[in-house]
Amino acid sequence: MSPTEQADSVLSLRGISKTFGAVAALTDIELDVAAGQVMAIVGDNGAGKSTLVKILSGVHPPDSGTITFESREIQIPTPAAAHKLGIATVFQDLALCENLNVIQNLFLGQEVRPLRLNDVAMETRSWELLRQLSAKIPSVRVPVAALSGGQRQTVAIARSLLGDPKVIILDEPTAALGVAQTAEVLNLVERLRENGLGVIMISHNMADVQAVADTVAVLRLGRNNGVFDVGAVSTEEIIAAITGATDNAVSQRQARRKEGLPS
Amino acid sequence: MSPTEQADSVLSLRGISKTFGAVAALTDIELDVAAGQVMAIVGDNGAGKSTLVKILSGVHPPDSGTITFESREIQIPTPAAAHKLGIATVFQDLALCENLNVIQNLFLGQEVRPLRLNDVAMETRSWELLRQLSAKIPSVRVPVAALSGGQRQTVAIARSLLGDPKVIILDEPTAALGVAQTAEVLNLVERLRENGLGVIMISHNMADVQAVADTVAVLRLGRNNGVFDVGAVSTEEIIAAITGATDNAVSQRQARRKEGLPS
Amino acid sequence: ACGSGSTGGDSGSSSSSGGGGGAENAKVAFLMPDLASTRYELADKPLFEAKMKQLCPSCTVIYQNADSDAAKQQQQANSAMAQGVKAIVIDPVDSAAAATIVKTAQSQQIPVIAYDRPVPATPADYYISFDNEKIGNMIAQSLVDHLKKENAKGGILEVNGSPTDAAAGLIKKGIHSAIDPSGFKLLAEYDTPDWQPEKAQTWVSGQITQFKDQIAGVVAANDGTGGGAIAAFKAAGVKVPPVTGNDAELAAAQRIIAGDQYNTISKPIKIVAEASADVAYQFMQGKKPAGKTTLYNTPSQLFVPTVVTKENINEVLFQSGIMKAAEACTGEYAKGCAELGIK
Amino acid sequence: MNSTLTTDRQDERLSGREGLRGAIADVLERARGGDLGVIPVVVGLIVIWTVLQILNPIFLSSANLVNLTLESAAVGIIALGIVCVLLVGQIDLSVGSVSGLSGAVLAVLFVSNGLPVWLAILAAVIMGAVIGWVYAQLFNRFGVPSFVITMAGLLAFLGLQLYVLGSKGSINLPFDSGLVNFAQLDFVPPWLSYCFAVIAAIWLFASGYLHAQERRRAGLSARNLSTLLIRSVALLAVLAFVVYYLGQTRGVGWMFMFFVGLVLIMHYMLSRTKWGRAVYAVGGNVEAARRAGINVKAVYTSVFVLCSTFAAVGGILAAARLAAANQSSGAGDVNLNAIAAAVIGGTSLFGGRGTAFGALLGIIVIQSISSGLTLLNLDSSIRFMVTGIVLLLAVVVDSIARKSRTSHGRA
Amino acid sequence: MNSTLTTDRQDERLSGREGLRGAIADVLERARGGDLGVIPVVVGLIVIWTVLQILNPIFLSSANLVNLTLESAAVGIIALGIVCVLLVGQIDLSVGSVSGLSGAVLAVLFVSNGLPVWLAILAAVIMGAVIGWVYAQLFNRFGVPSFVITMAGLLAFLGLQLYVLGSKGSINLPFDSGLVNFAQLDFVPPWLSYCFAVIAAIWLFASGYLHAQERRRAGLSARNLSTLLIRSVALLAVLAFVVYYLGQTRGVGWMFMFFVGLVLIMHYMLSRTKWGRAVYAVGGNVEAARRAGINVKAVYTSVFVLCSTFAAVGGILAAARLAAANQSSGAGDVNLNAIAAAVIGGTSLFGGRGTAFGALLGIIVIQSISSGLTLLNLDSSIRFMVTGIVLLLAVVVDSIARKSRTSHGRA
Ligand SMILES: Nc1ncnc2c1ncn2[C@@H]1O[C@H](COP(=O)(O)OP(=O)(O)OP(=O)(O)O)[C@@H](O)[C@H]1O
Ligand SMILES: Nc1ncnc2c1ncn2[C@@H]1O[C@H](COP(=O)(O)OP(=O)(O)OP(=O)(O)O)[C@@H](O)[C@H]1O
Ligand SMILES: [Mg+2]
Ligand SMILES: [Mg+2]
Repeated sequence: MSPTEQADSVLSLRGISKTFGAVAALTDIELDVAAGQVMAIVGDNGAGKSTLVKILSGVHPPDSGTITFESREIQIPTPAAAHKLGIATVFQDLALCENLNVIQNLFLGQEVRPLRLNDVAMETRSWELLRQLSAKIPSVRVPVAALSGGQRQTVAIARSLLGDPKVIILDEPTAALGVAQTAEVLNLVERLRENGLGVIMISHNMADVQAVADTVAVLRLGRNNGVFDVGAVSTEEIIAAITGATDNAVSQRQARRKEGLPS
Repeated sequence: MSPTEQADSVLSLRGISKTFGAVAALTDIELDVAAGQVMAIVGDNGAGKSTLVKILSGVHPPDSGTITFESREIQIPTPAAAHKLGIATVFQDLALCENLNVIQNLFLGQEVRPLRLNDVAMETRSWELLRQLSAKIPSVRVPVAALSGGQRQTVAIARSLLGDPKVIILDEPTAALGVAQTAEVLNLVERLRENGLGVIMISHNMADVQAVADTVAVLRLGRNNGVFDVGAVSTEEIIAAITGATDNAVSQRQARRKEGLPS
Repeated sequence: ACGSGSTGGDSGSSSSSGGGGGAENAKVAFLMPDLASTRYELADKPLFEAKMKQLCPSCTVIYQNADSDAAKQQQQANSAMAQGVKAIVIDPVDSAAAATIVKTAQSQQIPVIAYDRPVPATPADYYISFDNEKIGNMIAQSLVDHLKKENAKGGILEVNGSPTDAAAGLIKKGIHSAIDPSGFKLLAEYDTPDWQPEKAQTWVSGQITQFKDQIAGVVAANDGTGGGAIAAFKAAGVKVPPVTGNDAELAAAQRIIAGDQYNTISKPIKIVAEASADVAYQFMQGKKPAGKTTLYNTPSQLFVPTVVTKENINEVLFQSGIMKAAEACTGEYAKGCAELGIK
Repeated sequence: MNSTLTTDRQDERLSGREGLRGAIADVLERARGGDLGVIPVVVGLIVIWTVLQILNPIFLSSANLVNLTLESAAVGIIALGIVCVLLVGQIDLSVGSVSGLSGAVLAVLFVSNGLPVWLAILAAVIMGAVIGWVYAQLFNRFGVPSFVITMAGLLAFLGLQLYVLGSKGSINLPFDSGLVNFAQLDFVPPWLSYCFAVIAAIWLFASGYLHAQERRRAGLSARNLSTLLIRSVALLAVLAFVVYYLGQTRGVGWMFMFFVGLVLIMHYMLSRTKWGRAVYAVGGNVEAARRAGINVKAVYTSVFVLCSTFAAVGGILAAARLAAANQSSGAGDVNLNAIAAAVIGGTSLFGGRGTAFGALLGIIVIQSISSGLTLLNLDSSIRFMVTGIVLLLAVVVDSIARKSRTSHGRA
Repeated sequence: MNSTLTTDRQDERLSGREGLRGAIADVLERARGGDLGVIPVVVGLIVIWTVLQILNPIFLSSANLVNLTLESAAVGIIALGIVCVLLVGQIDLSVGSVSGLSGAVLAVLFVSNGLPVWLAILAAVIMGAVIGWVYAQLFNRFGVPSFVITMAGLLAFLGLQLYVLGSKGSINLPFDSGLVNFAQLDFVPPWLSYCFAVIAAIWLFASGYLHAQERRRAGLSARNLSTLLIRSVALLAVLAFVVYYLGQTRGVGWMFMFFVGLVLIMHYMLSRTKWGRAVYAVGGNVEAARRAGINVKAVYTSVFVLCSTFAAVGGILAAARLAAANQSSGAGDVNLNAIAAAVIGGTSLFGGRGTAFGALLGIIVIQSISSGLTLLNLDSSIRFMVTGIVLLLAVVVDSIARKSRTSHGRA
């Protein structure tokens, strides 16, 4: 259904490691993301997915390893540098300013007319973006602190679409979203791919991963645990790679349900 | 598969309304939760689910309406009052103290030996609880600020199990969890039901809802939009109730995928 | 006092108990109370140091300013004692609280000379001063006399010093002793927090709206607050009545020359500072100098300050060499200087 | 008019209101919800004005209010800088020392060294900016808490002030210099004051009208004509009354106008520029601001520089108003009053919340209390006590008005 | 011993270390990660001690250090209370006034009214507690920012202090009273000091050993014997040296012991009781604490009461040390020094981070600077400047040590 042959990569990582105190969060990570391709990163809780995202978006510096972007080896020392390169990120913790309202958050750092803000243009554009994601936000002039979890996540996603990014990184973008909003985000991911952007999506939802990803990279306890082509792998195999065993809580649960054990 | 006949309810709500400024978040909500029953609450983003949870756990007072708990009409003015009644809650925003470590957060407000804290007992118990949820937390002595999203959620869930609650409210408990952890939480919910607790679970994941819930209450734009018996309703019907239309982004997406349109 | 028997630090202590004769290389502490008045740093300290240098070239003066904090002064005295001083000259922040310092020092056989303000509770070894209460009385009396001479009508405003400053309390008492029997009504009085001129200005501005032209004169407890009072009248666009001051700051002298301020008071700081250096040196040599009088059970020497007005400013401040005409007679003040014959 | 819903009014949970009625309903709704902006401070102000007027009938006299406006300017300008640092969640304890030092530098250069006054002012202001820049470097490089940096500055610049004043101790500024006149005797002529009032009202109306037009064109809800008109007329009435009442005696001082002008500029900067957004964002969540690509260090630098610069300007005006610079300039309660003015004006000590107008209102509260009680001629012990109590009163009133906020879920 | 992994060491991402080697590796690792507790402050302290000793060789003399300990006690105790309010993210600006008032009340009751000294002390302490309680009520009921409440308190209690002292202005406490002796002349006998040192070391070892046993029994990793021994011996060595060195002159003052005792008690309360947990939780995230069922208002009340009570105790000791209560007691820089001591000791102004030991170290830093510069015999202007610079130096050292924290992801 989608192109799985390795296009030349926009972004590739080699030997990335990161330690927090006594915990080795990432060890020797390799990854290649191509333009026009959706790469899903999956892994157990604490596998290091968000840490990887933070390294790519300039939040943390890696302890070692190299990052290549459009065939140049680069450093991403700050989030501003990532923005400049064209890497837009939706963080798992959203990174919104709770005291600012929806419009202010959406356009933060990329306001229209810096010396005399154009509120009307920004509000119009905000509504457009939010409608597109079928957000259910009653008013864009309330502080983000007053929004529900899903509404906030929609705002964070909408924000990443504002610039003109080359790579979009989505860290569990649909975790708090309703069914309709999730469907819209998946549509969006597909549109982004069609427009030739590289997309990295992190998700715990295998159905979503199967639905939009081209390749799946599995992290386990901070290490690479295989890269799979979505067309050629079953959900069970991915889950086995994530948990490190074929006999795991998920398969047990499924088996139990199939056998129809009492509750 | 599970008892769907209406047991006499532990908790019932009548005519609950709540307004935030100009937004009517909840209007005239009715709800009944029985002991030994899992009630799922579903709804679009901003439908008012978390607001309802906050009212039940004493975070916000309702503007109007009555709450009956174990056949007594009650007020829940503060979270402490909810705890005393036996209502334990996992909040969507988790409500953890980032500066405290995992043990301190787990036992917050219910420490062992108040005047000379028993760290050893608390640490042992913490590991037990976390193992049970198959959490992947390297150390329980790090501040929660250093945990990943899923790890935090596991901590919040573990915390709600500590007292001896009669009703457990889980607001999107599996949103950030990995597949294995999600399976464990679903197992947990089933165990809680077996032990005769009333469980309210909020989720956007229809598969999870279908898997563990006995009844499903749908909220839409702050109003009741039907209560269904899980055995007797299809996912499509629930989604239609959530979005307010049978023709929605989800069904369109599904249709498109079935037809195999080019991405 | 038994606990402090072994005090004195490493080297200084052994020689300090010996006492007799040789004051070479000795240290003396000169502890001043605050920065609200410029005189301590600008006059007292250099004059004392100069005299000391002359008497005993190898001696060192340890100068400290307590910035209006009695506890800090105690700390400064303690550290001076830890450094092994042989005499302490102290202008107490709080006359009562300084008793501790005197006690501690005397228990270590270090003589204490009260300077400027007395320590009534525990007699010091010597007291050299002009009398703050007298100062208050003199500036107020001079103003009252002037008003009577001019047949002025109305009342007087009184701007006191800081409510948390003991010296200000003495001055206040002195001012009242002159105003209360004078026949002029005391319209209002104000304790200026921290001696701040801005506060004085604010208060006087308010009184101008309240009493309009009833204000015949203002008694201000020092030159800073006096300057604030004058600025208030100027800012209100009304005529400046006679305003007093105290301390004979350069800025006050200029205002007197320009005719904005009525008087200030010049203390013979040079004489006092040098006298105290003399006395301190005698103590350091192990002698016991005798006082001219006895006050508070302490051998004492008192000096009389001079009220300075336009009439005598030339002779008291300039001809005596306390101030230099070149510093005061700048710009707009040159004309006034010329009129008064200040060169 | 209400039949077709604008883009931002389509959610059915919104209590739909447009037009004048809607505007009033909105205000009431917001009042119930505790989201009142500066209204609670104004209420607090009215309460203490009433109390003080009862205690001493001179308090609200035109002459006294003129004094009040002039006395507010210097510390008010300092408070404006404090608002900026508080907005990013930092603090500056050294504004008092910096203002004192700036006054001293001005006096030494202008009076003792005979430099032209504008050069002396410029030097003092630049010195303020440099101090702020140094703070910012220390803060950005080493991450030292601003509390400690500026406390070190408080001491160091107090020392420098004493050093600069040196043997003179206190320096008079000539009464007939333009600077002193500006701070003491220059008042806006009545006709010009009224002009200002009219211009402000027209400007409020015009900008509101154009904005509403633009919003309507974009399909968004907008204030309707009558609301805009009423707002402008109300502003005109208030300003005209103020001008009239102060004009009973001396009128509106240029120094106060200068302060109000700075408030307006800062208001614009904070609410209508990208920089202002960045300031609020850094104060709300510095990590989020950083991740949004904002140069957080530059924001901190700008804010520290601004604060110290305003402190220097305030110091110059204070010296001009006193017509002297001395050792105690900027000491005492300048710091505390400036910070308190910002806090009373609704600026949060934790960052991210506050307005430039808050500084204006806050300093008026503080100065009203101080001026009102100064007029009462109480013993200082009683005066301190009453000051404390009245201050508390003003803020309790304000807080009660805000209080419902939390119970309505806005912390 | 390392073969079977304990419960808390099973994650394979953990660099597994146990035993003494592990402990050392752990410390190094934490140092690299910037998570050093009070070590940076100690480093800062060593730096400024070295500097001051070079500038004046008397600084580290036994006599001067004895003075230093005694001078630290009063403000140190006040700083201890400040740590508590800062931990919950609030502030108390009135500790200076409250301490001054408490000294005044003590003096009036004890000297002027002839009450027994213990009764006068009790009255002053209770008054402190009541003041804190009133603050807490205002804060809990009306949600007035603590900055403003306590600023009102600062003024009101300064007024009350002046009022209580009345026309006397300054009241001497009799030199031969037990209280004054306690603050000035009572020193712990050398043998008892050494006993205390030994007891402390044994206690550290015993409690550590029992704790380790318990952990091992529960299957958790634990410190091994040699680590525990080394720790205790090191403590013993340090304490014995301190006792020996101070004993060269007067020794360890009872007042300082009292302060250290309070620090230990507060350390226990904050780290080992439910109340302490609640304090940190409220400071970290008050809404989360509330939702966890903690009575947030009670926590605030306890903390404000504690802070004012400590301020009152500090005021009593300050009066005793000065042997007088006067109008300027508690004025000046008591507030700023107490808050700065807490902040320098690592307490965050934003709440949730800080320790009781921080107050001890912080006040020693502050007093060292003040005492060291007092010894230097400088002009006030220079002294202020140098004080500012040295303070900055101490904290920059500390901050550089901490700095890596952020780059390692712990803000
Ligand atoms: N700032 C930090 N300081 C210390 N440790 C951290 C920090 N951030 C992450 N870690 C640790 O690194 C590991 C990986 O965390 P990360 O957030 O990358 O996990 P994740 O794969 O995103 O998990 P999840 O699915 O739960 O979001 C975790 O064990 C976490 O405890
Ligand atoms: N504290 C608040 N202040 C103002 N408005 C609020 C507040 N909390 C919630 N709301 C509003 O109430 C509505 C319902 O929010 P709620 O959090 O209950 O949604 P939800 O059903 O939990 O959504 P989600 O699935 O996204 O979590 C939203 O429109 C939100 O904007
Ligand atoms: Mg993650
Ligand atoms: Mg929700």
